Amino acid sequence: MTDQAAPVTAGSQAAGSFPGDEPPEVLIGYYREMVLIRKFELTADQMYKRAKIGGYCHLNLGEEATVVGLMAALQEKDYLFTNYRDHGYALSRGMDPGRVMAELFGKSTGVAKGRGGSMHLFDTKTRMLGGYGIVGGQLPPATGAALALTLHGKPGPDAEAVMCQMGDGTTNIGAFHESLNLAAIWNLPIVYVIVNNRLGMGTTVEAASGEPLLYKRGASYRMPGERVDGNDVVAVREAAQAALDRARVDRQPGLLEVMSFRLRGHSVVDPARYRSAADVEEAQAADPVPAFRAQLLSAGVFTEEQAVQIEDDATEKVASAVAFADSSPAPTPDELFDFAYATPVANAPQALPGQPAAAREPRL
Amino acid sequence: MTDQAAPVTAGSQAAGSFPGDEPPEVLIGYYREMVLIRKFELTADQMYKRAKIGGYCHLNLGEEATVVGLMAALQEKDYLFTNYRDHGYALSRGMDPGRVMAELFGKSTGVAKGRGGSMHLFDTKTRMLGGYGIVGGQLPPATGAALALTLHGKPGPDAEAVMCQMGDGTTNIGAFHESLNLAAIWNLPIVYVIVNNRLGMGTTVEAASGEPLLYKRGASYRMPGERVDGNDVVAVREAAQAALDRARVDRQPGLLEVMSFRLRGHSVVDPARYRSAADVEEAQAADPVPAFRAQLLSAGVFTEEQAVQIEDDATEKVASAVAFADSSPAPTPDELFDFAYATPVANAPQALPGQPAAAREPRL
Amino acid sequence: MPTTSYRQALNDTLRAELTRDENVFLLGEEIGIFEGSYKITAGLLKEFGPERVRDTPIAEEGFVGAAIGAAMLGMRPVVEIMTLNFSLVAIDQIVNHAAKIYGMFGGQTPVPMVIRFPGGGGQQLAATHSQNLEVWYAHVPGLKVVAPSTPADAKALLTAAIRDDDPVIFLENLSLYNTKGEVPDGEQIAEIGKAAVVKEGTDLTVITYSRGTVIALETARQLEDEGISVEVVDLRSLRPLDRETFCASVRKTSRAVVLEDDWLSYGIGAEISASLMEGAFDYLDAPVRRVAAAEVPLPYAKALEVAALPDASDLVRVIREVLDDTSFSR
Amino acid sequence: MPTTSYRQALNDTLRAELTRDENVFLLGEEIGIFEGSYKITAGLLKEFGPERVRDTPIAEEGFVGAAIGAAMLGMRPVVEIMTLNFSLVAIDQIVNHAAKIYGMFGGQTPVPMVIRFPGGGGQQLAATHSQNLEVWYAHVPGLKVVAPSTPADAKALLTAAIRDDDPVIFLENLSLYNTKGEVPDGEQIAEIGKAAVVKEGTDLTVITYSRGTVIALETARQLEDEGISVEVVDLRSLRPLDRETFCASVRKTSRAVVLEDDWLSYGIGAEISASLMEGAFDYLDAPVRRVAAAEVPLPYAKALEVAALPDASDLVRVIREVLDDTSFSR
Ligand SMILES: Cc1ncc(C[n+]2csc(CCOP(=O)(O)OP(=O)(O)O)c2C)c(N)n1
Ligand SMILES: Cc1ncc(C[n+]2csc(CCOP(=O)(O)OP(=O)(O)O)c2C)c(N)n1
Ligand SMILES: [Mg+2]
Ligand SMILES: [Mg+2]
Repeated sequence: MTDQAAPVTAGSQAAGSFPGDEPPEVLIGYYREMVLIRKFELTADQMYKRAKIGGYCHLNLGEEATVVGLMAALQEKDYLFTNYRDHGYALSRGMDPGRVMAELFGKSTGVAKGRGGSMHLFDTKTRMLGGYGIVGGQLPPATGAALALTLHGKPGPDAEAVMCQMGDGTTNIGAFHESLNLAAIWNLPIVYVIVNNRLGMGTTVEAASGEPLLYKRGASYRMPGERVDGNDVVAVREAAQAALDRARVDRQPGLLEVMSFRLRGHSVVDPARYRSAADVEEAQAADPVPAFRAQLLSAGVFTEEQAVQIEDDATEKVASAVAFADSSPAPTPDELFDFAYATPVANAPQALPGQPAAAREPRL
Repeated sequence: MTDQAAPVTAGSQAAGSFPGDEPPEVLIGYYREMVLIRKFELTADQMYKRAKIGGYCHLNLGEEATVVGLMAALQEKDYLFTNYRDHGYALSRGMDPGRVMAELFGKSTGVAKGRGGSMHLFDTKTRMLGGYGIVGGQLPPATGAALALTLHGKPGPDAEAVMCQMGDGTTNIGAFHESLNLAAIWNLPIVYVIVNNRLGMGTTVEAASGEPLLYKRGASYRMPGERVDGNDVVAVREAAQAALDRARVDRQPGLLEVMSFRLRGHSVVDPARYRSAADVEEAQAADPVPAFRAQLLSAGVFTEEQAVQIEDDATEKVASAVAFADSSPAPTPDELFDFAYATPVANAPQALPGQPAAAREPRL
Repeated sequence: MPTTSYRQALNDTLRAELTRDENVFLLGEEIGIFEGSYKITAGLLKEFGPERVRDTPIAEEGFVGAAIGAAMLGMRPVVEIMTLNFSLVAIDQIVNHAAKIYGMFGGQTPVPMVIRFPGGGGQQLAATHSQNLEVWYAHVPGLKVVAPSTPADAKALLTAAIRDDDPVIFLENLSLYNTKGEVPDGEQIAEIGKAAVVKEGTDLTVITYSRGTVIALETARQLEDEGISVEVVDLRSLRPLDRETFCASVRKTSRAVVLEDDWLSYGIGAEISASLMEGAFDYLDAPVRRVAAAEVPLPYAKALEVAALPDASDLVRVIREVLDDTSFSR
Repeated sequence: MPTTSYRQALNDTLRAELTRDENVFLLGEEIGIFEGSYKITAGLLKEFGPERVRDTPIAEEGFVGAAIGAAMLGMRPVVEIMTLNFSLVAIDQIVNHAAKIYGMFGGQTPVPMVIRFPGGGGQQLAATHSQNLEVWYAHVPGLKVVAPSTPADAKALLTAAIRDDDPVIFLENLSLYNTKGEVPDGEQIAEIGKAAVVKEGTDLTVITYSRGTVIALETARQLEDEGISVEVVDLRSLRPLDRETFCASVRKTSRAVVLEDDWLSYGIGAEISASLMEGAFDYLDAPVRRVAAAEVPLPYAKALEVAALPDASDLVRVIREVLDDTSFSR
């Protein structure tokens, strides 16, 4: 795994940077978010096993520092598009955990009213414009959102920008190529973020990508590419912020590769038997949540007691998220056609299974 | 047009290399092929205007040195896939001009039995496996042909290889990315050739491609990329041969960009009003056919008389191609379903327009 | 009323909508400098500049998807794909994204966009460039699919499509671009989802759309001279499908023929026939017949292409068969 | 006869064909180390090695197209696409290339390949992961489309598909993988293009395929107890479509219901109904009815998903309606 283990070759922070010059409340805030994601995901896993959640369910376990660092780089006015591994982004972007859990439970109070489920978290208020389940599918729309920004507004430090997250495996599909090229020739304010967790489902980056140093693929579009250690929340934030700034001010799109790990299987039902013990061990050793905790403790940013308090708060928050989701109403069949069209038109289909499309008028 | 006018930065021959150490019969052979293509294309243009040819018709005018150089690099056992701008490749690959013209005329004697037309020349004997009209469409099948070669045989100097031609505009579509990546990770014996004639239809390379030095796009797959002067037939052959050798022996796929010009519009019906006078002049000044003729004359490879003889021969050949095509039978409606399936099956549809799909059996 | 071509009606409408609403913009391959493969966008780049008439690379998936994202942020993109055939490389964006985003995310963000392309064979463009796959799009909830047959409808349906908040597939036809017709001045907004009885008749109904409507009207006029009164229904909208209009017509005439350029099996005509089964069964004097294309990759050779595609003579023959079948007498 | 699951029947057949013919090879995402998203290829990588059980990157257009090229050179690739939904990014290769190459180039090179994928909803996979778009493929000349409903058919149709020289779309179904049935030992080769009467009956014919067949058979058995004799036709092949088999059945029973998981408009049922219009009009006592999915992007929430998808109770209700309509009495 040479290429994936390679030292971080780029990024605004050196690998292993110590976040000593960050205000403590900022660091504590990051820890709070990371722990919330961790607890949320562990609970989602349980809820899946209890059949409260159905369909596919992909967790951010192991990617907490990446998620929180990326979200910390975004400003409120920015737009976010992600793949289906999206719970952490939704939480860190500011969606209410209860409404996120409710979506996973398929409830009307869910962020997508129960229509989308785990893979399709969406919220116009926090400007997270989805959670997408088709690999690469989010890239063209994210690119178009950035295009809209250039038609609406001017570049500058206060301009809006788009972040488009994807997995490592996603860099091999056509939409990746077409989107980055469009962003390059149209000078769009967008940062494409590859969360390189080393695996598609069970396929390694080396097996899937002719150039496994994925950030180098920006070269095909003269787009700056960088790699950063995804277990270093501040380094991630800094690299993302720098790229976003270039997008805002210079309309220079960017490609950021964030080296991360997936602690579990591809989705909650995947036992990941294809992973070697060594790989699993490597991922676990890199677990960013205990590592960041230890770092903050030893730097005196917080005390053990404060840490435990934060963790208890998170447990509590997730528990009330579950309670909220549990007690929320599920959508009822009479709502089936509610979002069929944004503009109503004549003859829109309304037949339930077995109902004929055309009304019979028996001849008298 | 800086990037497109850039000196040839790579390729086995320096720009403007003089073909002095080539055997004269080889050079004369190239000239013969170039002239044949030139005359064939000019005649195709006329025949289109006389409505002998229908549909879309794209000519290789201006690309003769590129076509002949590429085809000279191929061995008989190699496979070729091209785009719809394919007449020259078919001729240079050894298809009978009469059968090529017959295809353009939609006749049963055509290389695709009149079913494909200008864009879809195909001949298993000369191993040109099409002529494809969907931009980028030929890349995945060409890649798969190379995959088949690795399953059939071993690498080595005698191994078969695949050449896949495309236009500059084609490098921006998803299939380009996916195909080159597959070739890279699977170590396939294939050379992708970009014929960079500076234009898609009316769109320049700079307007369409984030990295307009197209050969550099191999980097996304760790695939060697080279650029060569497409008006230098020997340089093209050498560069292509070197790439094909790496494909055969090392199973190292390659990307070759051949800088060429399109003398006319995108297709025979395009007056190309969008082209500036300067661009047209540049293309005409670079016309490889008179240039090569002058070069061979001044090097004493042939005499003016011999040159004229070659040109007359070509005129003659094209005239008999037209005569053959003209006198050939057109397919008849009873043959409509002839190639519906390779393996016949029950209930294959055979209805002509207006015939019912299911036979009515009136109740008695 | 002024007479204009289908092509010009489209061009005029695009110009009018670009002028009216600054959120409207066009994108597609070669729509600017080249003025469009079929010159629908002629002159617009000069008038509106490269930001609003945007040339794209050959990357249908990318730019169709980009239009989706722009629409999500309030723009109203009108995408040109050169022909229906090339929409296949973008179909994941159209069907899995444009058609899903409004409903799948719980109605939070509409996707107001139009995707225009011509379909149709008959130009010797061979198998990959001559397809009529609009039935695929017509099958997909979340999309609206319209198919004008006249310059007036081209104007009124395109205006409606651009102002609609859902993704609308706008089907043009290669062989209609040069056809002419009267087009009313001033703003004209069609109702999406409505078919039209474009000629009244009493003996038999022909149900069709796009190029088929032109053929059906010609045929109907011709048969009129023989005392056969054919009603012609132009579907205009393939999704939603206005079943009531054509069922009502057939309840009146008791006989129906569907004409389409599509392949027979699983084509548009199948749904029309099945809908008549449901909505006019008790009135049918004979089975609904379908006139559609032979099921082969469309060959280049003219004689084969002609044999494979339905034309007026096929329609007339089938109309006569249905009339004979039901002992029709003038 | 040994009983096995649909999944195992597929796995066994792939193994048998890989063993029999060295030109057969498999490719697709995660079919090797991961053993397939739905474990259809379990164990095969170990047995046949990475050249013949080839993992691909996420690049459906690329690897489906690569299979086409390999087939043109005499290989017999069997491609797995994880689900039908992801075939949309590869559809240009399937429809504009695999389906065209034999005919468009004048019959010079067949394209012997199989593309396997499951369709189907009902697993709460939401709008983009639950589609039944097989009707799109069934519409396209040059393709063959088969859809087995039992483990035995899975074996016999997959064997036939692999040995066929044309591109075959092999439609599986998420909800069938765990179903069990008897599978004869030894080589079994189905005839592509043939439907089967899987249960005889006299009162009404249900025409269906894939998961629908399982539901129809259950329903038929249940109604049998009430003295209602339902005949079930399993289409098995969607292209070519065996109209004669289901028309003959309906000529006998005079009543027909089509059951499918697809959206109603322009679905498989439309073609069945239209074909019955043509082939059994004079025998029909009541209009053919269609039981199909509600036309919405399939929602994730269970109650909505259940409401949108057809099930046995919908089928029973519609059968009763048709019987009542025709004054059926036991
Ligand atoms: C077009 C398409 N092909 C296949 C799939 C099935 N699939 C879902 S996730 C996945 C792996 C994606 O890996 P990566 O991009 O690295 O993202 P990660 O899951 O690691 O976050 C695959 C193959 C899909 N959803 N869409
Ligand atoms: C997928 C697709 N999109 C669009 C087209 C229409 N089209 C045909 S040729 C062409 C330009 C191709 O340019 P290039 O690749 O440079 O090839 P050249 O014609 O210069 O040889 C376009 C856009 C097509 N055939 N296929
Ligand atoms: Mg990954
Ligand atoms: Mg070009």
